[in-house]
Amino acid sequence: MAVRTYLQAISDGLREEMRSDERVFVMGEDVGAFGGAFKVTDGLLEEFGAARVRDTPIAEAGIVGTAVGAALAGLRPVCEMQFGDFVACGFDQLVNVAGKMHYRLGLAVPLTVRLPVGGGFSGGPFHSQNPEAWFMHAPGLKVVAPSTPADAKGLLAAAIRDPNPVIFLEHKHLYRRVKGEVPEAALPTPMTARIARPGEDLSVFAYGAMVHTALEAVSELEADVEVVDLRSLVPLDEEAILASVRKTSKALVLDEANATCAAGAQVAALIADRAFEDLDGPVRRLATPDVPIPFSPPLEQAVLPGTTRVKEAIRELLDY
Amino acid sequence: MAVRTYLQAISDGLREEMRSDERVFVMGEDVGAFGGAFKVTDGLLEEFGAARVRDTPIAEAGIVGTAVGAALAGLRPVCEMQFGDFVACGFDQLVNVAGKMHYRLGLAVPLTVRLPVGGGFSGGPFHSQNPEAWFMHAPGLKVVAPSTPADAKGLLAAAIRDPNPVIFLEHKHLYRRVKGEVPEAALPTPMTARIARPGEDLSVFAYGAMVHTALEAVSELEADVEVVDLRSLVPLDEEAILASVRKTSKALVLDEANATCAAGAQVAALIADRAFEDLDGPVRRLATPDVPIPFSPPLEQAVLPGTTRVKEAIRELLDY
Amino acid sequence: MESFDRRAGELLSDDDRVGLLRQMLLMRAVEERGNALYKQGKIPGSFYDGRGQEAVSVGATWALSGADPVCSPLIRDLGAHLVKGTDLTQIFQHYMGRENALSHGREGNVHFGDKGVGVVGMVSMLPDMMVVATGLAMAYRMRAEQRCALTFFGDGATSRGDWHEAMNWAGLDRLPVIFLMECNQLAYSTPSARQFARDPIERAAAYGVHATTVDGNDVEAVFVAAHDARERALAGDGPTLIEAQTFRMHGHGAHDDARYVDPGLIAEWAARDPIDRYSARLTERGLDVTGLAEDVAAEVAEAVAVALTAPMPDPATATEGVFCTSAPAGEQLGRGAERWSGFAAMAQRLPSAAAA
Amino acid sequence: MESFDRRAGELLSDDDRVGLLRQMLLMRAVEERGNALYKQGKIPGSFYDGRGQEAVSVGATWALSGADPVCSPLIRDLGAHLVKGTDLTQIFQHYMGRENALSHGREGNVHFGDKGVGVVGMVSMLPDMMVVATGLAMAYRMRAEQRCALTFFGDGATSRGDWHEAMNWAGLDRLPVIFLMECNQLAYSTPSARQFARDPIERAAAYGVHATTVDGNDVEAVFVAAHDARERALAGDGPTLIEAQTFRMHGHGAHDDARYVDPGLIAEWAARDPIDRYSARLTERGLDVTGLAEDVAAEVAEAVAVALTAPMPDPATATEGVFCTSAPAGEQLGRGAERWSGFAAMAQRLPSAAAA
Ligand SMILES: Cc1ncc(C[n+]2csc(CCOP(=O)(O)OP(=O)(O)O)c2C)c(N)n1
Ligand SMILES: Cc1ncc(C[n+]2csc(CCOP(=O)(O)OP(=O)(O)O)c2C)c(N)n1
Ligand SMILES: [Mg+2]
Ligand SMILES: [Mg+2]
Repeated sequence: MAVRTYLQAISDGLREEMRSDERVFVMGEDVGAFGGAFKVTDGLLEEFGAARVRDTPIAEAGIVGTAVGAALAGLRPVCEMQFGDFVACGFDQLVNVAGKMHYRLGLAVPLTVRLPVGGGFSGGPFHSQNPEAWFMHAPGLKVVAPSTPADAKGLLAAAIRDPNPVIFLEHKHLYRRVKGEVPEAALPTPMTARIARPGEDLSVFAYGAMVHTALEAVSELEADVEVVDLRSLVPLDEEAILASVRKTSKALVLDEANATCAAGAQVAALIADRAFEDLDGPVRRLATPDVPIPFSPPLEQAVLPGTTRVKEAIRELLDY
Repeated sequence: MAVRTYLQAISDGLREEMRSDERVFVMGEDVGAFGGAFKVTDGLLEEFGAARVRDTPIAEAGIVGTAVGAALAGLRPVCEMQFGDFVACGFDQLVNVAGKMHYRLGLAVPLTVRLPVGGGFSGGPFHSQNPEAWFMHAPGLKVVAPSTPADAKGLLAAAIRDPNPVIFLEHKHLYRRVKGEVPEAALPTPMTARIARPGEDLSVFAYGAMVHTALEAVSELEADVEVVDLRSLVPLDEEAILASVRKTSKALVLDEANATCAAGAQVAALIADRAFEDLDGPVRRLATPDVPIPFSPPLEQAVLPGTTRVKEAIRELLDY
Repeated sequence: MESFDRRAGELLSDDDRVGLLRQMLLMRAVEERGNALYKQGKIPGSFYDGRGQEAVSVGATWALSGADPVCSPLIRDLGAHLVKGTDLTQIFQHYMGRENALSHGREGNVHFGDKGVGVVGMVSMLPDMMVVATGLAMAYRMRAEQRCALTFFGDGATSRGDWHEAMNWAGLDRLPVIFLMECNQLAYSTPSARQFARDPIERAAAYGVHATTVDGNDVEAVFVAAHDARERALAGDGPTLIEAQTFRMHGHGAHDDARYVDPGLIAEWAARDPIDRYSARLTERGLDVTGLAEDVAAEVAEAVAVALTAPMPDPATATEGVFCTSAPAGEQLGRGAERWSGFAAMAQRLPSAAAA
Repeated sequence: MESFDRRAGELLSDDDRVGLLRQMLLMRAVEERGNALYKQGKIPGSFYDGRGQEAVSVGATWALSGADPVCSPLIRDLGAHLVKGTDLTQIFQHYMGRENALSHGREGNVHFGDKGVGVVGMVSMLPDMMVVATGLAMAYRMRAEQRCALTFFGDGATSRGDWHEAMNWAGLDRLPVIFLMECNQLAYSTPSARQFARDPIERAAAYGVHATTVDGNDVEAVFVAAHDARERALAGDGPTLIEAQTFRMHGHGAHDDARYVDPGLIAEWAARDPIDRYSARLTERGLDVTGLAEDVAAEVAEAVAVALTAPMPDPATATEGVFCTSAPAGEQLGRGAERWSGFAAMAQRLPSAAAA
């Protein structure tokens, strides 16, 4: 096992899938010689050539839509949005074309869309968004959100090999900040939740960057808190969520996305419906309020959930 | 008070706003001489002329984006999407341009987008969707969903007079099916919830067509069930929701939209967080499962929540 | 307009001609029956047809090889499905929302596809499928396959951004795709004059897209234009935009009486009916086409009779198939019927290829 | 390219000329200081500049009346903000994420607007604001106001669907809008040749949009093109697409060393620097422009000094203002500075209008 950053792990995963399956190719703005805005595709052009590492025009509907066509023709496109925010420009092709194709017509659309998402570095309202809930609310799309290098690589392999359109959320703030052991072999990670830290007294549910926020918060507390890394949002590992709540009887659901109708709302609603009898307290949520992500550091810090607020919420709920 | 259909009430509301405020104009595909796909704008061209009743090209981004420009210039555009489903093609302009303008730059965008939504008449996967949750998860957009003719007219007036972009959901299945008394005067309806039927033993939360499904179900039961018509999804009348649960201690949340991350998930999560102590049972949800809306009647009926399933859910929860 | 007559003479056999007429008759017969079934309440939702535009989808699809997909026929383009060889009975079952192999009741109207014959069903959002067709062409180019994709769209659909993204993308990469613009002068109630200031065909060259305008009510002209576009695509010379000038003879859908259309215009175009014109031409040419309409009627009647016995889908299946659960083995789009006699002639010259 | 020199001679006074140079110098000085502040860690996030492209935004905006909005300047178009009259200190406070009147810390980079002077801030999604500018023009047409809107976008942005929807819409309704395409030959790392097969300017006429190409490093040429486009717009003759040929002299942003750009190309374009060229031209013309750079430097230094004393925004305000809580009274976009001497001359001829 080698120690890799989150970003390197995504790069590795992409390279290995391209090596082992010649149907796999990448496309996006500046992904070729430039290696992508975040350098995830750096070096791929040299190894695989311009036919499989395709610079595209600035056309997000074009990127998603042509990828659907290529997928129907038997290829396995991996699209990069330069920032996850721009997926709004390819939204219709994703939700109406890619997502409904199999249900309507029995045609599989094996397609991966990589979305660099998330805030925390003064990206402002158009370079910090977490759009996953839109796609969770669009039938036919899978949505995964790794938090560790190993899962980033493994879930990317799983996404690329999946016969369905998969939205792959990669959190920009983890790219170079998070390092970890990553298996050399290209093992796909199952689209299930993972216990990031076991505990008995309270469960924190999170995904992506918020897993680290949760772990950091818990590490600063004297309490036996479980942290569940959801990893996959569609499919959502409902059994793992319910099992954790059954054990701890208390749930805090974390989200970096805007609060209303977020992934966390779905998780909380699930718990309230199906684990009600196991609950010893309210299902607490912590998320970014419903505001565009502001640019200025003190404002951004004020809206994104941070360890201080997570600790407070955990303490309050433990005392409940 | 005159008795009007839901559709007539929307027409009336539009006409009255256009009469009383010359800044108000409508735009959309076939809204002029043809009067709109559902005839909501019928007769407006004759009364107000082609400058204020504008047929547009088939260009949803164009419709939303030019409306934003017109709003900035001091007008009050009311856009019609021919079917709510096509709003996906104007999604980016709504969430990134219209929704964030005031927070970022202090510019108001008084803009109404009318979305004929909902299923129940074999419209199939592209003419039956309920997209409200996408917009609830996009800060800066208001979202309203009337269920009665009076509220359809009143909320349309409220939407048009609001200085913000408002998504106005009009349920196609209510257009001609629902009739009711509508005040002559153009009184805006507040963006708050309404008790559609008071009760003591259980609260059903619904909006749009599901309010009628809920009322019908309740009328067939011997039970004292409260039906809360949310009417506005953004802002969401949290106090009214919590007050109802405090009274009844049991909550069923209904949604015609796909279940995951739906409006109902948000309502359920709210209750689980803030009314936990008042609950005497799980927060139950009933929604369309995460599938595109199928065309064939037995399939469509199998996925849309109907009175039978609502009754079952109520009974189960009452017996809990 | 270019002269297509001479080229048609070179390319089409008499069998082709009878075949073209037959498919147009079939399209009309299916849609007439469809309208009747709709009015009888046997088709739920709504019903859309392409009356008067039969030459467009039939003529263009006739030029495709078995491996060239249509992605996608739109609501006026039933002929593309028929030429490719989709089963009539299944089509009627699909229309009526009964259990069927094309959509299993999940879709209605002309929103079906038949992957077995290489037809991808449309989505309603216009013209999204142009972009998908461009992606198919991109894949063929990447794999150096001698195939091209055909996509249809209306004059109205040209106003949307996806039209532009597809045109630009295909022109940039010189992709083997045929863009067939069906200029029926209306988009629902909106005349083309309220859709664009200048005919989109004028923009084609400035996208690097070859362009040609044809009489869309002349099935041979449409065939020739599509044939030549396909040749160009396979030769690596990039995409073609074909503008087929035609007219929508019915309302937008069965619910629409189209009273907004000038009756004079309808009469004018009725005189140019593609089926009447072509029947007369073939008769003049000495071909006996008298029995065709009856044949076709019988075929339709039989298909409907069987379809009417098909059950409705099982409600228990309503939530199945949102996701694909097993990876498709190889390419999902099969080979459709190969109608043009030129393919058979080529195959005879190349016996080994024919065997493959 | 058309001959702009003669027209510039007719239209521009010497005051205009000095003003144009001054604004270009100002843009460069602000951006140089911005890059330095970024490297010092005083500007969070990233920083983008328009070095070498100053003539485009300065020249075009100079042609606008006070009531003509810019919607929107993009990341290379700081000059539009400066010409319209946005306060320098506020700009630096905005860049540094301090409390400021333009965005209150909610935005960064060139993503600011100043409604008081009629500038709508950009959104990142390219080229969304073209559509919004088209909507402004639609409103002016509806109210029969003598105003037009100016919008900027890059060569890369022309590939997106919204470009098309705006072009088509404006052409169809002959709207008073100026589309300024800033052809700096790159989109991030992607050269124009990978963006389109043919220059988008070639499509303009087929949208019903007048088109013209100018030397984007010649501020007078850009001014004349914008001036004429505005006249055309106000006369009811519809939109104009102006293509300004220029070159991006820095990386895409401060983080980008642009090593993918051929150094020969950079040297070639450096020799055509719009500021150096124009300084030389004005000196040749006998105008004394020696003190301008110093003036501008002092202005910038002072603005920065003040900005550095501004507080960061109060975190408690972070969630305020998502919604507007009171209806705006009348039009929100105010009047910007009116720079072109022609407006003053007209006002003198029409004293009553000037008083209004
Ligand atoms: C993006 C989008 N917006 C609106 C519609 C609704 N709609 C369905 S068909 C139609 C008219 C299409 O006109 P055209 O493209 O000319 O095709 P035609 O019906 O004339 O064949 C419209 C507006 C749609 N299908 N897609
Ligand atoms: C819709 C969209 N996709 C991607 C991006 C990311 N992006 C920012 S600037 C840029 C290049 C823009 O090139 P061009 O339009 O030529 O403008 P220039 O930077 O050269 O001035 C890209 C791809 C974006 N802003 N918007
Ligand atoms: Mg048409
Ligand atoms: Mg550029």
